[in-house]
Amino acid sequence: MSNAADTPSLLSLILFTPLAGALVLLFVGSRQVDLIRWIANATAALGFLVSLPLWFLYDSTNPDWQFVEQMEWIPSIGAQYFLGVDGFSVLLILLTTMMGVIAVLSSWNAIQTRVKEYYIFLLMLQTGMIGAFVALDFLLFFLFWEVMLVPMYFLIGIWGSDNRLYSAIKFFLFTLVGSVIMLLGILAVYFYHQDVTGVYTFDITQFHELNIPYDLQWWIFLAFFLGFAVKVPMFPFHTWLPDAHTDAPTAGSVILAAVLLKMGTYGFIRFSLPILPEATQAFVPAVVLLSIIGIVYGALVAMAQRDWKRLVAYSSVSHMGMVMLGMFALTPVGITGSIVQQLNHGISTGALFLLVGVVYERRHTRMIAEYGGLSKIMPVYAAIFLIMTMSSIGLPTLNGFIGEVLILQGIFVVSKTWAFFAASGIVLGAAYMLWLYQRTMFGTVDNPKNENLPDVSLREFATFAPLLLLAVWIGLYPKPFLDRLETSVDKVMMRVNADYTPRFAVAAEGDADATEGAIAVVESAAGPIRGGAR
Amino acid sequence: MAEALLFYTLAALILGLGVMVVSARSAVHSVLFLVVNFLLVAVLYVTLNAEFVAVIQVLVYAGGIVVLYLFVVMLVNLKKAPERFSDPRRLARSGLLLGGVVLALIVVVVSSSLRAGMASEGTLSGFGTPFTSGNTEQLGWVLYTSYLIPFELASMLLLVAMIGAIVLAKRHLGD
Amino acid sequence: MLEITPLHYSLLSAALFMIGVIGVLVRRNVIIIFMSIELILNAVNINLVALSDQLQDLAGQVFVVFVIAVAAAEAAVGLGIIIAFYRNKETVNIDEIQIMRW
Amino acid sequence: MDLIWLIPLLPGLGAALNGLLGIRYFSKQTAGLVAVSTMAVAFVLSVIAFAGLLGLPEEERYHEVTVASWIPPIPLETANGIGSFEVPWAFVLDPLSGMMLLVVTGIGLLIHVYSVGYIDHEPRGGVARFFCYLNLFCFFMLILVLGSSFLVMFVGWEGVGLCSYLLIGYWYRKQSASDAGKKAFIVNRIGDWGFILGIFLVFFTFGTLDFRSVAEAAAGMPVEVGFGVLSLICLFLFIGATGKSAQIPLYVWLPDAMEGPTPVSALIHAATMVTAGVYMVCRNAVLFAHAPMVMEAVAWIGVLTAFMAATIGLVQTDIKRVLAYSTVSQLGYMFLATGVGAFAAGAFHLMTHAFFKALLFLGSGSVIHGMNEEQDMRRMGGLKPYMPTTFWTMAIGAVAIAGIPPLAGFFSKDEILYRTFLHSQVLWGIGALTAVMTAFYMFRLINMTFLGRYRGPEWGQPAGGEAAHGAGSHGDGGHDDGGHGHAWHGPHESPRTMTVPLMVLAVGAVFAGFIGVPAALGGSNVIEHFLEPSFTAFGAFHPAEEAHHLSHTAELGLMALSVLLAAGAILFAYRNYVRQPAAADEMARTFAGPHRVLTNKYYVDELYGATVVRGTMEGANGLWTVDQRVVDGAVNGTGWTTIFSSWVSHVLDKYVVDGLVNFVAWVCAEASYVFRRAQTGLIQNYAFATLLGVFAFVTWYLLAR
Repeated sequence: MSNAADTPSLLSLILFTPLAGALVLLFVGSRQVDLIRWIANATAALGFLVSLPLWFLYDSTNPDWQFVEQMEWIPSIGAQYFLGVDGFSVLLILLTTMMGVIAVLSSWNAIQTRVKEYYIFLLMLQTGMIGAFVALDFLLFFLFWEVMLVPMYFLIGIWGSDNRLYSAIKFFLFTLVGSVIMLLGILAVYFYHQDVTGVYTFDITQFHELNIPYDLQWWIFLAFFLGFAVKVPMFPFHTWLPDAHTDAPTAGSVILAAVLLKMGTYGFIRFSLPILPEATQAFVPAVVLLSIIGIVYGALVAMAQRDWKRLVAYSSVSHMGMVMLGMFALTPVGITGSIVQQLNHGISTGALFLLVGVVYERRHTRMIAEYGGLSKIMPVYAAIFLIMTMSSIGLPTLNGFIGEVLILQGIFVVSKTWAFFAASGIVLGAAYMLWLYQRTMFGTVDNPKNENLPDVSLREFATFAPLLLLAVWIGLYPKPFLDRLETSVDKVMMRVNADYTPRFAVAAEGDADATEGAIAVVESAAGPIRGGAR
Repeated sequence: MAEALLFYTLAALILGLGVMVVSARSAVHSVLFLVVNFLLVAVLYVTLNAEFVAVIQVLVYAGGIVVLYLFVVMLVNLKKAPERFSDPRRLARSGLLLGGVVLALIVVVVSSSLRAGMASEGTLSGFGTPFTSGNTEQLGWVLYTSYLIPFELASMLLLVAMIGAIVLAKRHLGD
Repeated sequence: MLEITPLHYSLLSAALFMIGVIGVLVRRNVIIIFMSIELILNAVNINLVALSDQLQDLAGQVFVVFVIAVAAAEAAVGLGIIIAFYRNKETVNIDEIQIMRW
Repeated sequence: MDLIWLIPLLPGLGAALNGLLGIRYFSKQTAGLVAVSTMAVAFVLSVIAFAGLLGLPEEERYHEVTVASWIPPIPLETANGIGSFEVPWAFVLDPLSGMMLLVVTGIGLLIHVYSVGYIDHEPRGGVARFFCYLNLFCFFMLILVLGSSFLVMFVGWEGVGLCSYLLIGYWYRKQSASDAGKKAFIVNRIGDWGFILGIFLVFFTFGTLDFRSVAEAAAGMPVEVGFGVLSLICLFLFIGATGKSAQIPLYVWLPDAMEGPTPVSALIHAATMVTAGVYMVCRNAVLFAHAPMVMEAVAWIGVLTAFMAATIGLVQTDIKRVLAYSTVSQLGYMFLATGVGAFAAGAFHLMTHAFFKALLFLGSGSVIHGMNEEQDMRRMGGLKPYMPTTFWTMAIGAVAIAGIPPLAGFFSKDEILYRTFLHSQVLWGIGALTAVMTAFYMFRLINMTFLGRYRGPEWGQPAGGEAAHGAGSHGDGGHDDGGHGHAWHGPHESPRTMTVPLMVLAVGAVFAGFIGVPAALGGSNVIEHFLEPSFTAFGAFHPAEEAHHLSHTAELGLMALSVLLAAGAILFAYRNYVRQPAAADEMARTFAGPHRVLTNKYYVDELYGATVVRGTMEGANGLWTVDQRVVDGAVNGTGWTTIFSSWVSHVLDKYVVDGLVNFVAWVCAEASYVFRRAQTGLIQNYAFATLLGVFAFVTWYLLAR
């Protein structure tokens, strides 16, 4: 934790920067719309900048929690203000702060009513999401988890489209039911911990060392599962997603897809897997089955959609099924792939929603049939859309491929049958995405309303540029991302598989021939099986 | 002896003036009796080694508050509403009676309890900070240390009262 | 009888207090009722100062200071209310201030 | 040779330049120049690298270059305990990839040059876009060829699929073009599904994805008698190959892919991309050699595809579709070769085919170009005098594909047929019959296009007749606005940039076969010896020798037989389409039933449409309904139940619970009439009451004491 000494409260800084911006906005007159926009954008950008050190300072060889901050919060029940990150959260925080910038920037023209409130909610949401990723105290996590709900509810309910109230309430109730059940699970762990150790605490690091009896694990897993699966969302808990996505404003959809859905998967990997290893193993077949159903089902239903946004929303269901599948392969490759795929999904689906937002802003309709032949009118837009489509369907050299191949390889060694069905998702994915692309971009311009649509503006391009860059980066050279996940994946693996030898232990053991090994890696990169893990 | 004489004189005057305050027909007279009453109480304080309180009594009560009363009395035209004690709804007589009875009872209670206390313990002195006359400095010390927060709260109270009085007395809000 | 004890002060205080109470009960002029309240407060103060002297404890005097402060506040607000009321109703007769009647 | 990674990178760079800058800023010439020059440099580098490879001793001709890490090692269990999943960006140059490298860069370069002329009618941005795609295709194709591991190959594999999609749909405003592109991509994806599963199984079995390591490991395993894990791997890989190389049952996309510009058809759908499946099978020759059952299946699928496509080719009238079915058929040949274990023959045919098929496609492109986008052969004929270069080069190509010695096709095709004969006479019979049909339909094409009577539309004289031309039904209107702005002045020869590549390819089609002259004809079959190490993992694997050899005489006899049959087919075609044009129609009438089946391509598209496509769409719609009605219905049902129960509670609350409360309140209110008299509103009354209280308290105090 050496880096913690250099940057004593980096996480708090990252956490509260958006909130500070929201507070500043409170004191700005609601008529000064431009000033509000500038402040919101500057805050989001600042939020991203202060989170950047995480990327550089995170020590990927250190298996401990990093940048830890620990303070008492509610001593009487043992709750603490306890922050810290590992590989998973570092990447997800960076995704969050980056998507925050993009979401805020993309709202510049889209939001014209109640601008001030909008940005305040957006920034609050930002803090809530970051908080959930950095919290190492279960109660604190739960707090942030719930904090996210409220701004999102208002974002959908106030600035959404046609059916927004229905969608907002559906989203809220669905998630709330899930989280209430999750809270029961949390309390069960809490009281069990007290039972065993006599200490009342919500400290997750303590929970990670807890050995809960199987029967209790089973029930707690079920409780957690309901909480997280709603958020992911897994089939059959997914129906809030298309509605929420469809009716949310663009930035809301982007955040929802890119970050909020990751809360569920993050919850699984942070809590379900390490705290409840035996139950996790018992639930693997069920979760995998639901994931595979989700993959195929989401893809097929996406194919039937006539609403552009709804199609992308259902593709999210399919992709998140893939993420869950990789995670519950319970192999290091699968889990790594799962996290990478979360990033990928954030990037590509986020971009796809932004893309819908661009045309929605111009035409105020999401019906696919209203479009057609946009390639001719908006060539740059078509090119970006093409790249993101390819990223979404997992074309090699783009990010989606890395995630999919790791996940499928990870699940393949567990069960060939599962992989067999899951891989069919790549066919269906291509089918619905390409059909969408054809229907919107190709053909002639039939609709006279489309004839004079302007191509993407510089500001809009600025929202896509980082996503395009990341898509290619992860596709071509994912090593920096995968390296950062290494120790964290190993820690989870050690919990779910007692026989697993983590790589960092091997590294420490074989310190003497470390340099030798490094050279060997370079020289015989294509050699036969090398002992990456003995 | 002189002390006792002084006390009794003062007590008689204070009570007498109190009665005058309560019973004067004119409110202006009432106020004037009140001033004198306060001044006499201040003298009583001096005999009790409480010079600072005495000064406060004179400055704040006699000088400040009572002047305030005087102003209000002047502002409010008194002649309009001569008091009548014969109103059937009033409890003047019974009030007077009951007041007297309660006073008598209190006198009994107080004197007996204080007597009993002194009989058992001799004197009640012996705790707290001993002080001599000219204790203003000590009082300040206590006031600004042990009683700092109540003191500050009192100042807040005064501020609030001041604002409240202004708001209330203002003719129309927003003028 | 010649030795002045706290008892004497207490009795004086009680008497003054009762005078004030009777004033409150008997008079109809609100201003005079307020003055009676001042008398009551003074009665309390006498008691406090006397016992403070007796017990050699400055707390009593400190409280007197607070009581005076509260009295000042009360007088200011109370008289403000009276003025406001008088402005509306042209009276300071307490019998006419009875809007809380059933 | 250490710089082989530059070879794919160069076209990649060209694509990036054209894509990022070109579409907006480059002129047509600049865009073409960028594309052609990057390809030229890549070709030169390839030649240098190849020369370097030749300079190495035979057993060391395997040069692997690791550029960077791609997927760093992650532990993963395999069949043999814990392995490490790791894929570097690594490229390999060995005889097989070297040959492919030359084919791709060489033919790629020629087609780039050709395209400069062909695409000239497009608007400026369109030209840059075209070259961007074309360069990108070469980039991915070269990655596919050079990739040293399954996954890197898969990168190229998918990438070329993307480029194929983009190029088929180049005229994206035409519905049929974008449909065809989509179809190609999705059908390919079905194949990729098998391929990627095969890759996973390879890793699971061998713990590595590196081609050579896998081959070496597999070489140490026994040849499978039944259907074992290696067979499963090969089956999966072959599914991938059927997708990319258009074999039964996934061949349906390739004929449709002819919607793309002709150079694309030549480069992607004839010479390079579609041969990737063959290349992949050859790459894994050692694996396949261990799975005889799959080999048998490969051979049968190959030969059936060859036969089926050839029969369809017999009756097609669209010049490019004939060539497309011919391509499918020839690819079937290659698979037949690999299926019978003649990997070298397959690879050899791949190379010769690349020459003459690219030649034929480019020739047809030249014809189409000269005929103002006319593709129907029934409206051509007698074009020989108008476009002599095109005619002669295409004729060479047709002779080559028909298998007339000493042109390229003869050597490679006869090698395949010979090896097939050794394996199974039935396969040989079908193969030979296919060869006959090939000769027939190729010359049918040549005859209908270039010989006989001109049947095309009238063309406007410089002075008038513009209207007649305008009403003509040439072309499908797929061109962009900047297409043919000028009047068409009749069939004409194409510009130099188009004819020169034709001539170069014709030379290739004539001479390419000489590197594989079989021993029976006094040659030494250089190519087979050269490629051999790639198929045996450099000697680690010794394939079982064929049980029996034919004598050289018998081999010569077979050759003579096939040549005679081909010559007969050519003559028959000449009779039917030049001498007595009515004879063809006569035949079509006589065999009306089969003719209709063939014209409709055995109704396979309709079958797929009715089953797979329709099934998927119906399923999708059905599931959507389920999603709305059942899954979401359950959610909404829960919501309604909650609302209903809340309504019930509301009623209950209002009339029962609240009723009770109100009753209590009512009682209080009634009672209060009695007591409220006490509320006089006079403060003094209240104060009096207080005083009474004090009195009571003090009295009680006194009495109680």
